[in-house]
Amino acid sequence: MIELTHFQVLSGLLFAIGLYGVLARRNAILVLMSIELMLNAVNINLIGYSIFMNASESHRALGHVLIIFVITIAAAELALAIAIILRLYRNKSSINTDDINIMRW
Amino acid sequence: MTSLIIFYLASCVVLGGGLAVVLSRNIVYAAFGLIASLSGVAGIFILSFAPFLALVQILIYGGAIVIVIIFALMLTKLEDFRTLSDHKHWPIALVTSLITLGIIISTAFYRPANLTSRSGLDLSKLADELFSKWAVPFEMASLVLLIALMGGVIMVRKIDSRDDK
Amino acid sequence: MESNNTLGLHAAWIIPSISAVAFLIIVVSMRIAGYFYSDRTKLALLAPIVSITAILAGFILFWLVLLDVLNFGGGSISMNWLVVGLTEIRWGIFVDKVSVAMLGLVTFISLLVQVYSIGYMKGDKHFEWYFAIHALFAAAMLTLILADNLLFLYFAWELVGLGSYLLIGFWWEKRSAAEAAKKAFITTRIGDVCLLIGIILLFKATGTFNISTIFHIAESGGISDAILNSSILLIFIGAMGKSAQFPFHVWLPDAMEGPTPVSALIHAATMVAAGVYLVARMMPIFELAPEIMLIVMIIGLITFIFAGSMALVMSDIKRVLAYSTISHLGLMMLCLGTGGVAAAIFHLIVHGIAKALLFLGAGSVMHSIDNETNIWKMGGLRHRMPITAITFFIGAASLAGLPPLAGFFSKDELLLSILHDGQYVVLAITLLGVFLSALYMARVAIVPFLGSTPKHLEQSHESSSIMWVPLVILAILSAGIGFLILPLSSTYPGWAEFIDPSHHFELEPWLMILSIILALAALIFGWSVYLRKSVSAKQIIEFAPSFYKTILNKYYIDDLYQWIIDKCVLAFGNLVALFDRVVINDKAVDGSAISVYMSALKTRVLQTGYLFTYGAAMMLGACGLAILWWILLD
Amino acid sequence: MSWQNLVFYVLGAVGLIIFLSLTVMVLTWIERKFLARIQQRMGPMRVGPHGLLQPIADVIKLISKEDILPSWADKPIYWIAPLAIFVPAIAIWVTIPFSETLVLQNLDLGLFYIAAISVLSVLGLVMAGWGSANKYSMLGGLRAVGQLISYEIPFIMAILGVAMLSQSLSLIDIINDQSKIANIIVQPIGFLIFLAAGLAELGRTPFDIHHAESEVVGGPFVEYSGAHWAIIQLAEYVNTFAIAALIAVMFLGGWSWPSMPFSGIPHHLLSVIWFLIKIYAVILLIFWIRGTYPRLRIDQLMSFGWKVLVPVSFINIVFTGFVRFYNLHWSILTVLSLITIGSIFYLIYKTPQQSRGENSIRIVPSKEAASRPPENYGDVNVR
Repeated sequence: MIELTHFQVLSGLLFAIGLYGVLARRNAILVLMSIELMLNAVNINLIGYSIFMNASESHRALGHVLIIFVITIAAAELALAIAIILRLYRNKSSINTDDINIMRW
Repeated sequence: MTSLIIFYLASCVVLGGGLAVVLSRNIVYAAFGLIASLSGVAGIFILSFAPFLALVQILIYGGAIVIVIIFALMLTKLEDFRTLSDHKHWPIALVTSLITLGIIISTAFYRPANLTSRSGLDLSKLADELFSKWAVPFEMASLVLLIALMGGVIMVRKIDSRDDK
Repeated sequence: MESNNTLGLHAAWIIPSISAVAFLIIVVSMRIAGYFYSDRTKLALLAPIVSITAILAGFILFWLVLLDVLNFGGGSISMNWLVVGLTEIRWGIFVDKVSVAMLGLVTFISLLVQVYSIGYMKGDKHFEWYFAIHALFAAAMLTLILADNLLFLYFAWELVGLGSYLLIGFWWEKRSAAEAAKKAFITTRIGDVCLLIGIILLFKATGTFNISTIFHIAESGGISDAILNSSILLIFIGAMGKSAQFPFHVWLPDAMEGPTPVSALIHAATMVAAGVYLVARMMPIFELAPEIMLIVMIIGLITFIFAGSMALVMSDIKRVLAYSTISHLGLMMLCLGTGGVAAAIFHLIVHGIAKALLFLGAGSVMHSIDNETNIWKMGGLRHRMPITAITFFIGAASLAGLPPLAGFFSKDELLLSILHDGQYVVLAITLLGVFLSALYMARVAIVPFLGSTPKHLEQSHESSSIMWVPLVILAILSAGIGFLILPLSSTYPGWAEFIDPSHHFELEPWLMILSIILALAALIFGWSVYLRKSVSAKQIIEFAPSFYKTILNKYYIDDLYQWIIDKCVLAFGNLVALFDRVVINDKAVDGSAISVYMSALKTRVLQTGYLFTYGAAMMLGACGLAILWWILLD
Repeated sequence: MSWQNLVFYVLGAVGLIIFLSLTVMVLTWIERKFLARIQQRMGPMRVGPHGLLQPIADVIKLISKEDILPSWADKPIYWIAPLAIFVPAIAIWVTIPFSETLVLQNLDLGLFYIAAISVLSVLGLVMAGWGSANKYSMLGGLRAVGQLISYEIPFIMAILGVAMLSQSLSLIDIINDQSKIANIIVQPIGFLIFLAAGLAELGRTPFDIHHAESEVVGGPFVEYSGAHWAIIQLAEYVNTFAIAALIAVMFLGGWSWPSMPFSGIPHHLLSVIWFLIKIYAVILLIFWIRGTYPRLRIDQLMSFGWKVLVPVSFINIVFTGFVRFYNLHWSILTVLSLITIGSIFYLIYKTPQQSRGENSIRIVPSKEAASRPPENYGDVNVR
């Protein structure tokens, strides 16, 4: 049978993969994709708890509601991030995160 | 049993897609890996008796987010980074993510006491919750979306000729 | 005093307000007109019209206030200004007989001087600005007179100082005028700071700025002697600064660099009287400190004699008048030191009118002879400008104390006041001063106006009517106002009792005769020295040449100040500057900046600008927190 | 899940695919004949009577042709792309009913499922566009993304309007709800939106800018040939059929018959026939539009989508919600919709068409041309 642990492990693995992508990839769009992976890892965890918790329906609905919010915010974040990346590309002809360091010392 | 097999299949798709995202040398493959991974998550949602969420996942991620990402890929000069190099400190990233993984997985052994077997949620119940208790946050989220949209439009608009050489 | 909101009280607060509004109107209209007309002379009459209308309205309202004071005895109204904690500071006005008298003096003299200025300042390139500051000055001075609390008074006091500064430096293109303005401002500043400290001390002791409340508290012994004495002394130093008492008198003669009507208004009649007025106003607490009263008296006496002696040797007509002013202010202070408020205020008014007359007359003379001020280059002007000469003579005679002119009555009252206080030594010295003042008045009147006319003055002529009409009015007043001292009717018991009901009108025949004899003697002496030349001035000088030289050099007081500034203030300033440069600037300011810079130099390496670093640090930090949480949980 | 069920599903799926393939053949024949008629020619006449066997000949030709792979192409993506177009096209049909029982799987979220799956076809277009390593394909892919994402919003909004009317997302419920009165009468505005958005989703004229032959020479499909090209064509026609079916289901009342004379098997049969008749009517409408209208320019397409369809679809939702919330009679919604449509057409007609003057070619007389140089790029001087 599927258990909560399955969801947790899957979620953790996906989160770790996404984290590695965020840290190790240098292309801004890939970083963005990795962030999407991390958000989905969170979603998996949420749905796992939602279906396995012995709680009232309204409490369990919270998991679903949160997933909807996460997806919404992901969409908003992505719209902005893509706009930023495109503008960055226009200004610097690069979307490499290592090249975007004019704000450092 | 069947569901467990399906879960494992879906997990393989999810993780395989994720690995394609973070390991692929080709950015377009990475994008399609992302689609695979997100579709796998949709499969997980179906297994969790949440077909609505699965459809939302496909509609928004598959139909909008990934498409926009690919669109951005095509608008930027694809030839420049058709093959990608990773950050030179990638082992640190690996160690960091492994530590995180360890911590997350170790939480899995703190099992909450009140677990039941898998049980879904009625869609109408979700709708009731979303539009009564969570109505204000929901509207806020829509506002955030709208503002993000406007921000995106403003950001990529050509301001004047100086801006793009 | 009970607060009865009568019509007069409301009229009283309107008086300064009108002038303030007039100032704003003139300044704003100047700005606006500057946009439309490059040649502002087309609008030149606007400014005097606004300003004179305002002060005329003030003068008319003054009668309303006077009527009100006569009927109801004055009062006060006030409104909230600001509330700090439990202390509420109000702005309000306080009207009594002293202030109403001052109100009349200031509005009247201002009115005449402004009318006179139309003629005198005609064609000046900052014509409007002149009237604007006149209006500002009038507003400030009237506020100072009416203020019912010390903070408000101080506020007006500083504005008066500002007006004086602007008017002295009115011809700021001239270096001496600019220097004189600075000198006046800085010298009075010393007094102002002391005044502020005194006010704050009183506030600390009583918790209020309201003058009558402070009186009540002080009279009931609510203030310790040390505080009371020191604060009164400080307030008196403030008054000394403004009233040009020794040793702060140095600014007033230099202030003659301003236009002559300004000298008439500010440096004879109104502003310098502010110190006297302040002491008179604060008299109830001055009386609680006899030692301070003694100081007031001694300072007044010194000033009286010193300035009188200096007036005797000056050759500049305006400077003679300036020293005479100082001298008379000293006389008023002296009188206040003996507690004679009524006499002092009466002399203030009489002297204000007479001195305004003299200054305006001097201005009229200068106006007609190309701004020549040296009296030895003048002579026989009575043929050329008879009206000016006659009015000038009346003013001079009044100040010399010839009966029945006003100065005679006021001087007599002063002497009486000193006598009543039992200060016989002071009285004797004062009589010497009286002789001196009559002598220099004789000198300043005889030398320019009598005798033969030098050649270069033959083209001079009488001034325009707008200038001599105020002179005539002032002369008539100067001659006639002295009778106010007498109990003219059953309802008016004479000036002294009007101001202070505990006094009564009285005469001391021997003192009166003595002062008349002294004045006449001085006049005859002056006549014989300066006109008949029967007594040679040179011989008198050779009596004590070094003494003469000392007087001529103003007792070296200016040089002393210059030395103090050069040797002490500047040296100390250099020391402070060195400290500032070496310690504060190099070590404290630059040092802190450098330390921030250096630490930033070390720590900025943390800001790599790479997403990688930030992300890894963030995530590892989160992991660390998670582990910490576990450890704490178990 | 029992064996019977599995067998049923497999058989159903196979049957569905066969049925759709046949339908596509019929559709190609109909389109060619219909367009030919519109253009006053005969169309295919040689193979079979009136060219009836022409589709079969086409299929044989396409399958036997060589499948060309461009040397620069991204091989896996290039090969997967047709599949990625085809699978969603077929997957939609899982939930479209032909009668009350003749449906593979009726889903409660049927309409939502259709919306979600149909969106996925963009992915195939993008893959094809990128995988071909061809500038035209790339441009076509980009155009497809822009167009489909823009028109997705009115598409879903129109679906939402119908769902609000029927209070259900299940297709069968929607059809049953229309047993008395079809939604096209209740909500004409929704019908027009869905028709326009559906055509755009299909990429059919006048919204066929992503494979506009005269501009991007076939868009994402330039390089495809042979069997893969056949699969893409199959998907296109299946999609067209699906949109027609959806219009029939959502707005024309599906198999609803004014008064059903039969029950049992004949009833079902009659339902299917009636439903197919409606679908084919819509398809003929689509072909008619193709034969009549010119292609929109891309900026016109975008501004039509964002400035007309999206606001109007929101107005539609608001009106529907208003009528539903206050339990008003359906005719009020009809009136409101008609008024809206009228005012929109009036506004479009009245809007000053600035770009018309700037962008259209103007032929000026030689005298004017000699005296005045051309102001606009598009001006042609005729001397």
